[in-house]
Amino acid sequence: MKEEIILAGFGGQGIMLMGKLISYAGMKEGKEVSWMPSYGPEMRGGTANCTVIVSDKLIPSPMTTQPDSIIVMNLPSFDKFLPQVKSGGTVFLNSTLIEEDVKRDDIKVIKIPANEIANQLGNSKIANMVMLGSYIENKDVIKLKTVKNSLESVLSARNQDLIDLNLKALEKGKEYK
Amino acid sequence: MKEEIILAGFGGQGIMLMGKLISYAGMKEGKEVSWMPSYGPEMRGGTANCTVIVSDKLIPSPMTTQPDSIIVMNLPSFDKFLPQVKSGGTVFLNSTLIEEDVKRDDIKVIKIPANEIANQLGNSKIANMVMLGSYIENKDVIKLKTVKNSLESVLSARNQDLIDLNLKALEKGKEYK
Amino acid sequence: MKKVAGYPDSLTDKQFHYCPGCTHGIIHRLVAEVIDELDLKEKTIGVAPVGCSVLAYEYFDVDMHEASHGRAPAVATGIKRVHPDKFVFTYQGDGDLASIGTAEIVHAANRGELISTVFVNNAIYGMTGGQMAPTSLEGQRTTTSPFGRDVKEAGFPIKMSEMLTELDGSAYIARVSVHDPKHIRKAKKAIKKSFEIQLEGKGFSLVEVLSTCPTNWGMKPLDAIEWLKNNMIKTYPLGDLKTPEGVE
Amino acid sequence: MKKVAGYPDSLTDKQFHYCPGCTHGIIHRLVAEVIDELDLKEKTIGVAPVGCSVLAYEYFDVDMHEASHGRAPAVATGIKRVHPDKFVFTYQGDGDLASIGTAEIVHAANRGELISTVFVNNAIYGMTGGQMAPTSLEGQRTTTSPFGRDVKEAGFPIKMSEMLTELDGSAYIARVSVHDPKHIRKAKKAIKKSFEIQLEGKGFSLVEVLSTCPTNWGMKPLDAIEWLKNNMIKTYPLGDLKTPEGVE
Amino acid sequence: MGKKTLMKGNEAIAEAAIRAGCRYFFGYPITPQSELPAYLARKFPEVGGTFLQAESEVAASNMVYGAAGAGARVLTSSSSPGISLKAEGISYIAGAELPAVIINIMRGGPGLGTIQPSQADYFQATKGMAHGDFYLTVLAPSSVQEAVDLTMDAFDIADKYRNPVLIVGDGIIGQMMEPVEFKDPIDPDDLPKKEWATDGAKGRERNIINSLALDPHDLEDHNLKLKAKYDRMKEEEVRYEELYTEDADIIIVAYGTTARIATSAIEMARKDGYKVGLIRPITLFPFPSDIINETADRVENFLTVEMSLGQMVEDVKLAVSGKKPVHFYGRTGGVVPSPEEIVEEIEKIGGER
Amino acid sequence: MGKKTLMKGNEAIAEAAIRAGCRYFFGYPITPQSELPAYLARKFPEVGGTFLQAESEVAASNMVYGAAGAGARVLTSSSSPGISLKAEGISYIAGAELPAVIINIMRGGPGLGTIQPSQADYFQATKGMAHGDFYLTVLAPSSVQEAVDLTMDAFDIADKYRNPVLIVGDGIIGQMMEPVEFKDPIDPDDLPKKEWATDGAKGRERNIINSLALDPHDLEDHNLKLKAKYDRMKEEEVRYEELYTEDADIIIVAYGTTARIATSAIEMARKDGYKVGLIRPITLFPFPSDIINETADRVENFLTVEMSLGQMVEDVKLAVSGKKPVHFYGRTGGVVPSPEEIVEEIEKIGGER
Amino acid sequence: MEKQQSVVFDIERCKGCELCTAVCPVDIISMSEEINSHGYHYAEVKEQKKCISCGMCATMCPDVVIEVYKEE
Amino acid sequence: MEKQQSVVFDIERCKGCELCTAVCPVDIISMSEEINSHGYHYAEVKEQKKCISCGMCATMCPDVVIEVYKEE
Ligand SMILES: Cc1ncc(C[n+]2csc(CCOP(=O)(O)OP(=O)(O)O)c2C)c(N)n1
Ligand SMILES: Cc1ncc(C[n+]2csc(CCOP(=O)(O)OP(=O)(O)O)c2C)c(N)n1
Ligand code: SF4
Ligand code: SF4
Ligand code: SF4
Ligand code: SF4
Ligand code: SF4
Ligand code: SF4
Ligand SMILES: [Mg+2]
Ligand SMILES: [Mg+2]
Repeated sequence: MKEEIILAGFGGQGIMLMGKLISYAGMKEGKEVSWMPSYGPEMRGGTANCTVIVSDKLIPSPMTTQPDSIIVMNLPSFDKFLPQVKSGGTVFLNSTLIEEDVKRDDIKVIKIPANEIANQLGNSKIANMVMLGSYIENKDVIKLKTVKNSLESVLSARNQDLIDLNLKALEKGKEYK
Repeated sequence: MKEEIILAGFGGQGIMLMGKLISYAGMKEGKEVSWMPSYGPEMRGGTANCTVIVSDKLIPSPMTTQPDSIIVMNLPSFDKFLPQVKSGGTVFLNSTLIEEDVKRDDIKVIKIPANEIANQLGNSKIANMVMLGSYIENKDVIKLKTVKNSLESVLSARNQDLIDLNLKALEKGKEYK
Repeated sequence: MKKVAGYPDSLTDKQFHYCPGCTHGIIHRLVAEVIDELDLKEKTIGVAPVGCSVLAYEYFDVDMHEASHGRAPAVATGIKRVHPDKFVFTYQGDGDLASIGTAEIVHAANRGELISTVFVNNAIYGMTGGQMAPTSLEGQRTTTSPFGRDVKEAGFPIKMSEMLTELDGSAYIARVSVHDPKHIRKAKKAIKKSFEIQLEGKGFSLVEVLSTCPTNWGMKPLDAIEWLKNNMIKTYPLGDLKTPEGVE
Repeated sequence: MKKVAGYPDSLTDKQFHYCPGCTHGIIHRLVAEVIDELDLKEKTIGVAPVGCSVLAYEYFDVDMHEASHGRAPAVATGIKRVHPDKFVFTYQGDGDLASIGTAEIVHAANRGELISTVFVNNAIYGMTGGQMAPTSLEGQRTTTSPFGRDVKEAGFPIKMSEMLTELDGSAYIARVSVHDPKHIRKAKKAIKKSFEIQLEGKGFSLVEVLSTCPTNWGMKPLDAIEWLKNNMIKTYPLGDLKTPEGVE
Repeated sequence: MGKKTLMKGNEAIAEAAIRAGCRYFFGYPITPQSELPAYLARKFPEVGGTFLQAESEVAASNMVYGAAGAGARVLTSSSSPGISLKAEGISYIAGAELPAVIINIMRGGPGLGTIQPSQADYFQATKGMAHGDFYLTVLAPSSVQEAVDLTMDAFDIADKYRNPVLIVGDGIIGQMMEPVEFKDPIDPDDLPKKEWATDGAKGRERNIINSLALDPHDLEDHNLKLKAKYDRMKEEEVRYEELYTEDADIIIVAYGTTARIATSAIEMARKDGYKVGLIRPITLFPFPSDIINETADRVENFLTVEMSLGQMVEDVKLAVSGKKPVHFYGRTGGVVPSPEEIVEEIEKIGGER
Repeated sequence: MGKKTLMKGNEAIAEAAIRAGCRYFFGYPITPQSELPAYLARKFPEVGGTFLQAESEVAASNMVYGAAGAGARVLTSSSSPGISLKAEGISYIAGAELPAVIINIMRGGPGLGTIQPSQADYFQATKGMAHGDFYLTVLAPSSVQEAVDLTMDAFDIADKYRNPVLIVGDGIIGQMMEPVEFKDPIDPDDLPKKEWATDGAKGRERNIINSLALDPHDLEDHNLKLKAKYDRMKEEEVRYEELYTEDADIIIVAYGTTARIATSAIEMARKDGYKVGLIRPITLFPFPSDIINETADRVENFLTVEMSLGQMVEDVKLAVSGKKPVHFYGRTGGVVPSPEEIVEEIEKIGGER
Repeated sequence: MEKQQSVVFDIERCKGCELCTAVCPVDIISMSEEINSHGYHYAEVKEQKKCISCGMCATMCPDVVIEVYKEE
Repeated sequence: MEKQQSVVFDIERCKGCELCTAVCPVDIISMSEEINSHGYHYAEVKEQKKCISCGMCATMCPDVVIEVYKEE
């Protein structure tokens, strides 16, 4: 098993955290993992992305040019990474901010109105968890349980009260397949 | 023709100037010349020396480990350079400050009481010119005439009145063979 | 309708890359307005620093030279000596000017180098993600002073401008702020004066501008403005510190 | 017979390499005497500069570290942080401290680094053969200001000590001279005070000592003493410039 | 060995330094190594360490010089332009024979360049860092775990040889998170006392830390002593990893992140039937020349892959010494090669299959 | 050509710079190059030149960066430790593609070292000067006359490629007096205008001097453009001298002063029947690899002689590429080899005669 | 650009920092519900006629978003 | 070392700079005709009994040549 994921969106959408959660859970489940952020001189407040790899074997390159999945939360990220997705791969897209249609038929597309749901849940910041919920549900890479446990390790202590909300968001995301 | 000379003494004895005069005259007479000072971290007020080479042909190394002649004006220089003199070479020594005997019989030794003579001429600073006078007379490397002409080019303008004195010193030096 | 405020001529139309509410942008506009007003656009050579304003060369619509970190005054010296009849300014952050570039600014000032420096003091290293600057305030939390700046270990908020007044070559040194329109207008006046000092050949001039870094201070832009007003000015009092007439 | 003047314990018996009449030697002796008097010999780490006093490590009979040019305050900072209970001093020339090492001395002072600096200002680069120093006087002829220092081009004689008083971390800054026995005694007092300031943990301390360079000034030693007295002191007034009690 | 934690390379290196008994850090901020000093600034107080942000890289380098001379295990870290500024001081540290550990998380150059991954400081690291005859021991980890292990070793190597050790990585090594395990921490008080250090000459002869020699013959003797150390390093410290080399007829030589990418490429190419192997230098100085030279007797081609215009390739050529062709593929300015590109190069060399 | 004058190398270089139309000097004092700035300080006023003693080498380097960007022919000079401090700035100058001339009168290192002659900055000069992928054109004169000629050429080469040119000598070249002739001086006003320079954007698009690229692909493109320049230099600028090579079976490779000493040694050895020749690289970058490689086909041995622990010898080995043995003889720390020592090495290689 | 308006926002340049809102003496600047292409809620003035063309907002704006016009 | 003398010169260390001569209040220091091994005319006091052991000379001497003793 080897899964290469690119996660991307606006700065502030919690992209990096989402990636870390996958990596952390992968590690907990005994897999090899790597998490590689883009740290480029992107315009401040611009886009952010990271690459996560989860594998049974040692991970050679921590970068990928042909991800198995992409999780994209804004339009520029969608435009940039869609063409890279491996044939047979999956696109998780935040349909609240990405209205475009996917013009490839060799990949699976899962549309999640993540911001909408997050707002319904009362906090636009947890759109990333909605996306993550759907990812976990659709790909057999990491288990929801591990992620739930991981949340506590990854979120800093003072955000502990946010955890409940996050769990809700994860559950909501599961509904999108 | 190739003549390699090391000139050495205390700082302040005019060693460098003496060397420059030989080089300058050599150049004027159409020879290849090089003048190389020691610029080591000798103790200030310590010793100073330079190497002069005058040759008919291009000069490969501007340094020498087997000089044809040495002109030494104090004891430390005498001790240091005497062993280096080429067999058949010549030592010009300032006998006012070097009372030692030369314990080599494969070289020619010319003793010049340079400081004594300089003091007699009224200026201890021109001991170097006395040494130079003797050198010119004894070695067929450069001509006294050229050196006299050169003096004007090498001594800075405000020392012009010293020139006469220098010429006298050169003449005096000629007497030591 | 008459335009009473708008886009200065000496700015390119490239959008600033600065974070929302970062007052680098205000300072850029002021510099450009002064260049316009003094009609210097075709005789200016600007020197950009390394810092958040590294891209200043993309914004000022004049000849620009991007210096190495801290050395803008040396680069400007090289330029000014070649073109003594041109107007040369440096734009520098506090890490650039007050830390790595200390020697260069001190000696440019001491030489009375005919350059003008806009010194943007935001009490932090913006570009590299919020490390302590020599100008960071006592107790200020940054990534390299996570428990607050301890002046016993890390030194005191450095008063570069005051220090530079001690040098005979500095002609004009002022400290201004951009936390409200009134102070912004004052800041512009100071910048203008400093540019004129150069044009008049009176010596080195520098305007320190207190500025915000909402991102690395971890504040909303409006809170950052308040923090500047309430905290920075106490440590760094505003005003003309040295004019050709004398030291304040 | 009681010895009233003699060879200090904290000097090795190695003969100084300084030129005849160079007052570096006097200053060395004073430092050694103060180390003796404060009983610091076994807890001192000295930092030698690059300059004529580069060989200071051969003379002071204490642990010594030979720094790179201008960086003695940084080297001393490294040492002091490792051994906060030891006494650390730097000995630096004017090229070393006031030119290439400007940033290091400014920031050591600003940090209130607990080190003591002996700053030997002889208004010239001695070791390299007589180039202009930032402290060279107006009109002074040197190999790199052969027509006399032109302050318009080459800058003004820099007042490092005055500048350093502006920094909150400096506790004691004084300027002294060694042109006659009376001033030599005063110089020693200042050096002693500066060392005590460190021992008391009060902050950074520096004593600027006006010194001669007969060789590169092109003067006989006695004339050099006169020149120091008559010219240097005018530009560099003597006295305590800053004490823990306040700025002069 | 503790349990696995997920950590950024920069932070993991910092933690490893603490565990190696390092208690002094002097540095100046620069991307992409910022998390390293930030981590130490947070953690040092717990272990009584001293974190000092210097006024510049030049000052940092000389603070390290002072602290190393004073006997401490000391660390500094920076990225390319900052290392250039530290060069003079590093020359002094090496000249004075002091142990210290220096990190260079390389970025694209020359000049201000980019902050993206690069390996274009190879020459600087292994040969021309600064004036004079000296070398640093240069270590090049290719994973966060290896960065941790090499950091701990670096302090030992530095002490063993009284020579600065340089660890080179790039933004990928520095920014990437991977699971790591740490060795048990060393108590700095348990380290052997450095008898040569300046700590106040109490009850012993005074110590002098110095790189000056008035007499060139003394300096020559000193330099020959340094050379003897370097020769000993060549004997004792060479490290490399071989992968798929047994049956290979093409050998890729690559280090650091590039080696990992090359590994991906090799796995892809092997599927297409190319017998490709990897020699990954872990020490860039001393360079694993012998193994490369020996391997040259049984393979057909070498391909050096670097994030540079071609630097390590010279050491590979020196090692191969004309026995077999040495090809080069490089990306530069912060561009990271993809496995696919490397496969293409393999195809060019190995012929279409 | 004028008449012959007897001049110190340092002063002759300064005079040559003036004649090349250079009117700007920024530098910081250091032995053994001091006569160079002193000469300019004396002479520049006559020609309207600007001599500025910078506060440090770092500042000097950046003043050169500014002045070069402003379109001037500009010079700086230093010696080994000073060059290390200039390195970061030089990387910027190269990165921003600016012409400038830099002199390094090398001394013994590492650290403070000695002020005696040395060639131990070869690696620094030709490879690892600073971070990033860039090269300087490096010229190595072996006489005062050649120092003069190469200095004048250096400014032209710098302008031609918009790349800094480094001239390396040592205390012998700098301190020695030899007769020199000068070419006629160039009036700086007659030089072609540099359209890219910053001089106030009057009646034209504004100019930007810069070494930053946000996008690594842009930087890679830029670096490839730089590489194209270096490749062109390799085509057009390689210079070397051959001496007694026709019948030689041992070739000494040496540059600068060492080459002159080697020449003395060769003349001595030939008297004893050793067929020894000399290849003297005049450009150290681009290195005269081709001639060495070709020569390797007909000679038996190479002997590289340097005042270092062995630096250029790597380029010689790269050029020879295993065809023939490459021996090395070096003195270091400021010690100058004697012809006799070199003869001994020749005897070792050539066998007793 | 609507020359009739007193105050004109180049909304694509606006980064939603709100600095302008705090300085308007007549308090007419508010942040839009909409975002621009960079994702920012931009500033806007709905009641242009209340604007006194004092220029405060433009003086304060770090992104040179605002032009202010005055009746002549 | 002659402990009877008030002022003792370590003549091999003396560099003949004459600084001591200028500060002696009783003007008894002069430069010798002889040179030491470094070639310097060294300082000497011929009339030791005139010495008032004030220490001025030692204070001024840059080369730590002079020791001064005082009757107890
Ligand atoms: C030699 C060197 N050292 C460090 C850096 C990294 N660096 C880039 S900007 C910067 C400081 C920025 O702070 P400041 O000057 O205050 O500007 P601001 O971003 O706050 O406006 C640093 C340390 C660099 N580019 N070059
Ligand atoms: C990096 C570097 N730059 C320059 C030098 C050359 N250098 C040696 S000492 C010195 C200055 C000496 O002047 P100062 O500090 O005033 O000391 P002084 O000799 O006058 O006592 C210089 C420039 C050096 N050794 N290293
Ligand atoms: S990081 Fe700070 S200084 Fe830099 S642009 Fe953002 S707010 Fe401004
Ligand atoms: S050169 Fe000057 S400072 Fe140096 S030892 Fe001689 S007199 Fe003293
Ligand atoms: S110009 Fe004045 S009144 Fe009009 S919107 Fe701006 S701040 Fe308000
Ligand atoms: S100040 Fe400018 S950028 Fe900020 S909200 Fe107002 S218009 Fe937008
Ligand atoms: S001790 Fe006083 S009186 Fe005696 S010699 Fe010295 S200066 Fe003169
Ligand atoms: S002061 Fe000292 S060195 Fe100078 S002459 Fe007197 S005794 Fe000799
Ligand atoms: Mg800042
Ligand atoms: Mg000095």
